[in-house]
Amino acid sequence: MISIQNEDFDIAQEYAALRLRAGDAGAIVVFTGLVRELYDLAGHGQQPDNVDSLFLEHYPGMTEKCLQDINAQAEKRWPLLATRIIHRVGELKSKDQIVFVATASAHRHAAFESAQFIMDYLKSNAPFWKKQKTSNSSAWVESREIDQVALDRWKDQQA
Amino acid sequence: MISIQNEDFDIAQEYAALRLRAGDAGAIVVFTGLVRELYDLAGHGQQPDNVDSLFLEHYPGMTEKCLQDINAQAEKRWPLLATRIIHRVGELKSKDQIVFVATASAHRHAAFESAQFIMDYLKSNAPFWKKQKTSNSSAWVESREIDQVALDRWKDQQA
Amino acid sequence: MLNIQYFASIREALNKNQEQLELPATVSSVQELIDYLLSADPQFESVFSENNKVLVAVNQIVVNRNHALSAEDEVAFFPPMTGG
Amino acid sequence: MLNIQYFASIREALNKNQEQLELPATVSSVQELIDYLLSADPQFESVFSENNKVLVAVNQIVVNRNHALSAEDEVAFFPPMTGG
Repeated sequence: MISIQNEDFDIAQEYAALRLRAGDAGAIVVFTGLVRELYDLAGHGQQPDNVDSLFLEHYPGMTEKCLQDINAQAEKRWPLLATRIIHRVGELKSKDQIVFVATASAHRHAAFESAQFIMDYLKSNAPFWKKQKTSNSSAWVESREIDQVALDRWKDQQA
Repeated sequence: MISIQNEDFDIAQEYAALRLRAGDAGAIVVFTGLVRELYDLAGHGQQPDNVDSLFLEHYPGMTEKCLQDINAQAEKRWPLLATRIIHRVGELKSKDQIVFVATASAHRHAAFESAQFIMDYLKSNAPFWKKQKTSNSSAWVESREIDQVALDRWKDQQA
Repeated sequence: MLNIQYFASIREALNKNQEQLELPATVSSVQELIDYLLSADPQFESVFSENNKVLVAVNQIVVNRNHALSAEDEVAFFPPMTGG
Repeated sequence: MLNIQYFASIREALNKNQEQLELPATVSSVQELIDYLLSADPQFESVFSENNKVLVAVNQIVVNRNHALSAEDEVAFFPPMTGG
């Protein structure tokens, strides 16, 4: 189940719904991504002023398609009982929740690996772009090479 | 922060507390382990009757020491902003929550890896023992070789 | 008509988020569309400069620049993704 | 006095969860304690049989059977852990 939304999400509600859908799950992994206070511009070590807000742009239509595809790939690689992906768009503040990924499986290995796989793919392959605004500047966040490395390791590897 | 307890835990409350303690976290990973309905005795593929209850015995004193040690190892390997481990003991029912592990870090890799590391160590190194009772039998759960394999991979690997 | 969409820094540089374009006779691939846009309007030069990584999606799937174009395609230009 | 603790299937097989024992003169290691227990009480035979994996902790740290014992140690015998 996939949502792209402006509103915040409630982890308790999402976890309860997933647990219900997951039937005989033995392991649930929940990942949340948060807006960091000092955002490292382009990952090059500069520390800008406090981020006042983060604007998340996306490509409606392609985003949903892309997340469905990533989710389908995860379900093909691991025996998952339920999954949930939520990505927020629009204006976010420091410390806000941005993204929620949860996976349920009989065993913990599949739940951990699939949640990490979904996040790695989402980060580099789903059409979202972050722009951060500080008190005296605004800039698009640059992609980080480390995210491409994270992605590449799944290509050499069977689940 | 570590707890061994009979009572259930509330994931919303634990997540909120962790998020508060974690300061400038960009990534939080939450793992929960649940009692499976059909418990695979010793992992050998037999499917016993529905598990009516699971009894979790532990070694008071050593358990706490052991989880503190595992947690300290994780904090040494990864730059973590906050962690939380809860393990229940005593009588549990089918679908109950058994274990909660959460880690917060600036980046997702450290949060994912450390949560998985803590679970792998906890599973084979912390003095807990599960006994399951079905409608017509009761048996101690046997350890699984796959859990030892999961543990060994951390020994060859730097974080 | 081609439906061309621009996102994020590229949308800002061009000051538009989309445009409609009759597929030019000289254009049969993504690279040829880029060449056409560059010749038609100099504001594309900064977008497609060598040190600016631009991704292309055709009908909402990321493709390389050899990808063939058809008259009714939806083409999107955007910088590397930074979600999550 | 040694404080000896038994857990899980071993506790059940012996029908006791702990006992106090004056460190015998012949015992200076975990293995010698096991040998002593086996000679003192045949009910230990099923516990320490070859196809039964038994772990040992001394003062709440898992050790191997060469580990030296002191008079006031807390020694625990238990099967492989199955938590989580």
